[in-house]
Amino acid sequence: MNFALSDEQALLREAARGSLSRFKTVEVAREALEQPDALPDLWPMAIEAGWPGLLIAEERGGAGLGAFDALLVAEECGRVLASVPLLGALPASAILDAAGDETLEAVATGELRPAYVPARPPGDHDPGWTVEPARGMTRASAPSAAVEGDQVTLEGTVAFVPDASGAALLVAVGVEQDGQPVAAAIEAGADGVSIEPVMRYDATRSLGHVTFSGARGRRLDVGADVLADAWYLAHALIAGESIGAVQTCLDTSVAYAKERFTFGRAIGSYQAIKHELTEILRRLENARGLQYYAGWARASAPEEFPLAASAARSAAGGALDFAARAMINVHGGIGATWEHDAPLFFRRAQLSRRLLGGTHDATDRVAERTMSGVGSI
Amino acid sequence: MNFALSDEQALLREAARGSLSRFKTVEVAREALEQPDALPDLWPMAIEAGWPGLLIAEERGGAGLGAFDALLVAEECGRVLASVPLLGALPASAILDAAGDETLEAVATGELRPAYVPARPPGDHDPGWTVEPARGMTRASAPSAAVEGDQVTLEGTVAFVPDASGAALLVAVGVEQDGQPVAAAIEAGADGVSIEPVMRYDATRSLGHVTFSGARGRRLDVGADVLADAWYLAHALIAGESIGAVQTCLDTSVAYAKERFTFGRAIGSYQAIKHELTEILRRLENARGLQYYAGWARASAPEEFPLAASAARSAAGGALDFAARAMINVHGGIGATWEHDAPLFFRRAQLSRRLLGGTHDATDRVAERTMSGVGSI
Amino acid sequence: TVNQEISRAQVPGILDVIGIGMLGPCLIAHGSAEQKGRYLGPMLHGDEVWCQLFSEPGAGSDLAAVQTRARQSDDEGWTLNGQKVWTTNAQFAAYGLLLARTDSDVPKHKGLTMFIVPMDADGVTVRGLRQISGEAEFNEVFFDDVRLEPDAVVGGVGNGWGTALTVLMYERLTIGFGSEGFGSPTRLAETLAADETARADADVRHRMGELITDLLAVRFNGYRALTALAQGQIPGPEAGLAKVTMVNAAIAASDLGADVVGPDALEPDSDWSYLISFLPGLKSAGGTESILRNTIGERVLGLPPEPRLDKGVPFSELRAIEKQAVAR
Amino acid sequence: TVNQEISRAQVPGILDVIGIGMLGPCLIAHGSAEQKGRYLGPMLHGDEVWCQLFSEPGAGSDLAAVQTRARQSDDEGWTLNGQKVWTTNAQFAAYGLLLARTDSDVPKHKGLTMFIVPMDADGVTVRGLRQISGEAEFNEVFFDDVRLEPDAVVGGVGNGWGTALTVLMYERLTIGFGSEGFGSPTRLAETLAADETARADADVRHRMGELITDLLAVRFNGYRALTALAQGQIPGPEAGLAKVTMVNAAIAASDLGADVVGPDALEPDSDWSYLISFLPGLKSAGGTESILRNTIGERVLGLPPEPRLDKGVPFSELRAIEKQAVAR
Repeated sequence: MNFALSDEQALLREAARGSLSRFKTVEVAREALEQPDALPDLWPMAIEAGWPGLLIAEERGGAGLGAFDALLVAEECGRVLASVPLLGALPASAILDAAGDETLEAVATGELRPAYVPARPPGDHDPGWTVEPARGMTRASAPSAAVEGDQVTLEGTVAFVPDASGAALLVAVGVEQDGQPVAAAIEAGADGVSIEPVMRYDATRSLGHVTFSGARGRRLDVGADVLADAWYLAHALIAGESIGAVQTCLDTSVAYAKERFTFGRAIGSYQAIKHELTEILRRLENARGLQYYAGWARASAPEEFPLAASAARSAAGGALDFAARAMINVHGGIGATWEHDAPLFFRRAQLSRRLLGGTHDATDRVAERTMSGVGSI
Repeated sequence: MNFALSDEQALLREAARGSLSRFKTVEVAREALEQPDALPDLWPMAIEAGWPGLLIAEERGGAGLGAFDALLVAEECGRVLASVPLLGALPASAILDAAGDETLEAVATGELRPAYVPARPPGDHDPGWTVEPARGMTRASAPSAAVEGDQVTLEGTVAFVPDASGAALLVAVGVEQDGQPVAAAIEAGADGVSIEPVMRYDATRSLGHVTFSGARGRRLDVGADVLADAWYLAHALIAGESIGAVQTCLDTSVAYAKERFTFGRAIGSYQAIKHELTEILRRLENARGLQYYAGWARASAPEEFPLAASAARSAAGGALDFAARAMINVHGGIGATWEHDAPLFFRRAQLSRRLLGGTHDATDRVAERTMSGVGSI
Repeated sequence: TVNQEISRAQVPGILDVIGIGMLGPCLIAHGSAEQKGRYLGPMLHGDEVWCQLFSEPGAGSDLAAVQTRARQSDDEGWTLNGQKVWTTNAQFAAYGLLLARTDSDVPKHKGLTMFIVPMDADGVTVRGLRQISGEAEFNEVFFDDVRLEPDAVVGGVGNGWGTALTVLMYERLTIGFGSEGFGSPTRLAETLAADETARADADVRHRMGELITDLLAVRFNGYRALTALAQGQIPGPEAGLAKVTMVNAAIAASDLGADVVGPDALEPDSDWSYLISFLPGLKSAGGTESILRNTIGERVLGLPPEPRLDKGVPFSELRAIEKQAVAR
Repeated sequence: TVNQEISRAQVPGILDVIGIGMLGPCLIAHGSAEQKGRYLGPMLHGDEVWCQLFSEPGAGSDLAAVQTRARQSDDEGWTLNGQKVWTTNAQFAAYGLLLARTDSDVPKHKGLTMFIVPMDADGVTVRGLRQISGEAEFNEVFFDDVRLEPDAVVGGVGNGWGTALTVLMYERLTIGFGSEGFGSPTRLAETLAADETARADADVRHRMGELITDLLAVRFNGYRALTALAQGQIPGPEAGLAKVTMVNAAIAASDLGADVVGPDALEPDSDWSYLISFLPGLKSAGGTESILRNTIGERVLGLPPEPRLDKGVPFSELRAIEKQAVAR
C-alpha cells in the first residue's frame, strides 16, 4: 500500500485544476440559482481532459485509470462547485465497461454521455434493491424488469437521478420477479422514458426524476456485484466532490481569519475560531484518509469497497456539513449574504447530504458491514 | 405560573444543605468503592429532616408538599453525592398515598422504609408494561400478577431496583393476564422475595435485583395513572439529583479555572475552557427550567407530567454526562486520579444514564409524546 | 394578541419585537422624559416602527468599534456620516436608534453616543441586503451628512456604550425566549406524523427528543425570566444562553425535517427551505455565540477576561495597529 | 510481532511503544554516537524499558514550565531535584528521558535541558498514582539530589525544548495511530451481535457507524503517515488530530457498548469498565486537546498565536506574577 499521490496523479490533479480554472464556476453557481441557463456546458471541457473514459479500459478507448484517479477529478470539481456530469457518467461507464458494451468507444470519447440510474443494493436492514422515493423516508422499489433475450423492459420511477437531463444513454438497474437485479442500457429518447428535470437548492447539481413506462433497452450482461459497485462508486464520487468543497471552505475561512480583526486581534488568534478551523482540518484529513482507502479497496480489495466507500461518504458528508456552516460562522454576518460564496457551499452541503440515500444511509452501512463481520475492523 | 423559589422552598433547600453538610458524603463515596460498609446510614438524617413523608398528605402524617419540593431535596443530595434512599422511597410513598394505605403513618415518619420496584408504562414503541433486564437492550416483561381479593401474588424479576436493599416494604408493579397493571405492597422479608444487592461503579447508589417467586402482598387500589406517575416521578428525581451534581461540577471547575495558570494566564481566560464552562452552565440552566416544568406540571397539569419529567431527565442526564467529563478535562491529568472528586461525579454520571430505562429512553419519550400530540409544543 | 394581528396583516411579525422588546425598554431606562412622552406611545400602538442601527461592516461582534461619526455643529445639533448593516425593518421604520462615534481620541468604548434618527431625514439611504434565501431580510443604511437636533441624544454624550448594552440584553432575551424555534416543533411533528418510517426510526426519534427537550427548556426558562422581571430583576447576560439553545435547536429541527422529507424539503416553497436559509444568518444576530459565551463566562461565572490588545488605545490609532499586524 | 510477544508475556503492551515509538526516535535525532551505541540496542530488544519524565504537577499542557532543577556540579556532572507525574512504566524502567530546568534566568523555553536518568540511581523514588479505575496506571517520580554524569545530557545544554518537541511529535503519532481504539470496535461488534434489539436500533447503528468511520480514518491516515515517513518526511503536528479522533471515537465506543449492555458494563471485570475509566485520563496524555488544536491551528494553518503574557519573562519571575494575579 502506497498511500501518497503518484507523480501521474499529481499531474492529473494539476491538469484538472487548470481546465476548471478557465470557467468562473463559483460565480455561475450563484447566477444559476435565478437563471438556470447561466450554467455553461462543461462536458466539452471534460472530453478535452479525457474524463469520460477515465474508468474505461485502454483497449476500449478509455484511459484505464482507477477509482482513486476519478476521485481526484471529482475533488477538483467539488473545490470550485463545477457542474460536470461525472456522478452520472462515471458509474454508468463502469457498468458498461464491465459488460463490454458496444457503445464503449463512443462513451469513452464523450460523444455519448451516459447517466447511471441508481439502485441501492441490499446490505443494510433492507433485503432487496430499492431506489430513492420522491419524498419521505420510505424507500421505493427499484423498477421492475422483464427480460426477453437481450431486451429488458422497465417499469417504475427513480427520483433525483444525478445528471439524467441531457444524457444520451441511461444505464438503469431493474429487478426481475425473483428479486434479481438486471442492468439495462436505454436510450434517453426511447419510447416510455420520461425525464423530469428538477433543481433543488444547489443549481450546480443537475437532477431528474426518471420514469420508465414499458421502456425497452439492451440487457447488460453483468452480475449484481457490478451493480453494487456502481452504487458505491457514486458514493465515493460524492465523497471526493465533498472533500474538494471542504478544502475551499477551509482555505477561504483561514484566509479571512488572518485578515479580520476584532478587539484588536486577528479573529484567527481566538481559540473559538482557531479550534473551529482545526476541526474542519481534522474532518477533512479523516475524509482524505478514507478516500485513499476507497481508491485502494476498489483496486486491490473489492470486498472492502462497500465499507470503504460508505465510510468515505460518511466522513466527507459530515465534514462538508460542518465546514459549510463553519465558513458562514467565521465570516460573521457577511457569510450569510447572497453575494458571498459561503452560502453556495452551504447549498451544496444541504443537497449532497440528502442525495442517493443520504450521508445517513452511508453511515448506517458502515455499521452493518462491521456488525456482519465484513471489513477488517 | 410563578417560576421562582418561594420563601418556604428556599428554606427547605437551606435546611437540606445544612443537614447533609454534617456528613463527609463525597469522601465516603470514594472510600465505599473499596469498602461498601463505609457508607453511613443517612436515613435517620432524612427522618429528622422530614423527607420520608414529603409527598404524603398532611392528614396522614406527611408534609403534603409537592414534587418540586422533593426535587429540591434530591438536588441537594446530588450536589454532595449523598446516598439517601429517596429514589426508592418517594415514588413508593406516592403510590401508597394514592392508595390510602394502612402503612402511611409509619412510612411518613420513616419508621417503615418503602422501595418502589419500578415498571415502565406504555408510552413509546412498547405497548405494554416492562422492566429493566439484567443485561442488554431487550426489555423484560413486568412481573406477572395474580389477584385474589385483596391479595396479589407476583412472579418475575426486576433488575437494578434503586434502594431495594434494606427496605422494609416493596411497592411493586405487576401485570395481570389481561395486560393491566396492578400494584402490590409486599414485605421485603416475605416468602418468595429475594433481593440481591448489587453495586455498579457508583458506590453511593444502592441497587438490587428483586425476584418474586410467588411472593404475596396487599393489593393497592390505584389506577394505571398512579403507577405511571411513579415512574415519571422517579425520572424527575434522577433529574433533580443530576442537577445538583452538575452544579458541583461547575462550581469546582470554575474555581480551579481561576486559580490554575498556564502560559502565564489563568486557564479560565482561554476561550476553550471558558466556553466549556459556559456550556455546563447552559445545560444546567436548561435542566433547571425543565425541573420547574416538571414540578409545575405534576401539581397543575398532570397530563403534561410525563413529557415534563422525561424532558427534565433527558436534559439533566445530558448535562451531567457533559459536566462530569468537562470537570475532568478542566482539571487536566489530576482530574482523572483516584484522589480527586471529579471521578466520583463521573461514576455517578455513568451509572445514572443507564438506570431506569436510561437517559436515552427519556429522550425517546419526549419525541413520542410530541409526535402523538400530547404536551403543548 | 398584537403579534397575531400583525402577522394576519402580512406585516413582518418581528416588527414589534425590535421596538417593543428591545428599543422601548432602552428608552424607558435611558431616555429623557420628553423622549419617552414623544416616542413610546406610537411605538406601542404600532403606529411608528423602529429599527436598530448598531452593526457596521467593521463592527459586528466587536460592536464598540463602530466608525459612523456624529460631529457636533455650532448650533449644538449633529452631523452624521457612515454606514450600518444587518438592519431589520429599516425600510419600514419611522425611527432608528443609532450608535455613533462622537470622540476618536479616547479608547473605543468611551467615545460613543446613542442617537434617535428619523429615517425620513435627508441623507438617509436604505438598501436591501440579500441573504442566503435570496430575500432581503436585512438592510444596509447609509448616512450622508444627516442633520440631527440636539435632543436626538439618548442617555448622554459619551455614554453610548452603556446605553447599547441595555439594548443587547433585551435583544438576547427577545431572540432567546421570544421565538421558540420559529414554529419548527409543530412542523416537525406534522412531518413525522406523515411518515411511518421516520416515526419508527430510533435515530429520528432521538434527534427529535433532544431538540424538543431544548425548546421546552427555552420556553420554561422564559417563564423563569418573566417571573424574575415581574419581581423587578433586570435580565442578565445568561439570557443569551437561551438564544444559543434556541437557534441550535431550530437548526437541528430544520435539518431533521429536511432529512425526513428529502431533497423536496429544499424547494423554495417547502416548509423547511426558508428556515434552513434563514437560521445560519440568525446565529450571528445579536453577537456571535463565541462573544456571548465570553460575556457569560466573565460576567456570570466570574472567569478572567481574554487579554485585550485594544485596551486603553485611542480609537484613532487602532486601525493603524491592525493594518500593521496584517502586513507582518 | 514484538507487541504480541510482549502481551503474551503479561508485560504491559505499551512497553515498547514509549521507548521504541517515542524516545528511541528522539535519541536517534539528538543523541550522541555513544548514546546511540549504548542505549538503542537494549531498548529495541526489550532488555531495557524506558520511561518519559516530562510532565509535572505544575507543568502539564504548558510543558515548558517544568520546575525540576538540574544544577551543574564542579565535576561537570549534575544534581537533580524535583518531581514528575503521569509517568507510565516508571516502575519497570531502566532509564528515563527527563526534561529539567538548568537556567531560571532566561525565558522558560530557553533554560531547559534533556537528560538520561538511570532509574536505579540513589535518590529516585517511584510512587504509583491511582487513576479512576483504582489502578496505578501512572506514577509520580521524585528526585532527591540525584547525581548525573556529564554524558547524561541529550542534545546539548539549553536545547531541551527542541529535543522534547521531537518526542511530542512521535508521541502524537503513537497515540493517534498506534492504538486504534484499544480493541473497542471488535468488542462493540461482538456486543451488538449478541443483542438483536440493539442491532436493529437505528440510533445504535448510527452511533456505531460514526465511530467506526472515525477509527477507519485513523487507520488509513496512519498508512498515509507511514508512507510519508518512508519517503523521509518527519511527522508534523497534524498527527495530533489522529489522537483527538481516536480517543473520542474510543470514548464513543465505550459509551455505546455500555449503553447496550446496561449497568453490568460498569462491573470491574466487564469488557467496558476498564476503557470507560481509562479514556478520560488519556484525553490529557500528550497535551490536552485544546493545546493540540492551538498548535495545529498555528503551525499547520498558519493562524496567529494567542497573546502570550509569559513571553520573554525570566522563568524565575513568572510564578510571582501569577500569584499576584490570583490575589487580585
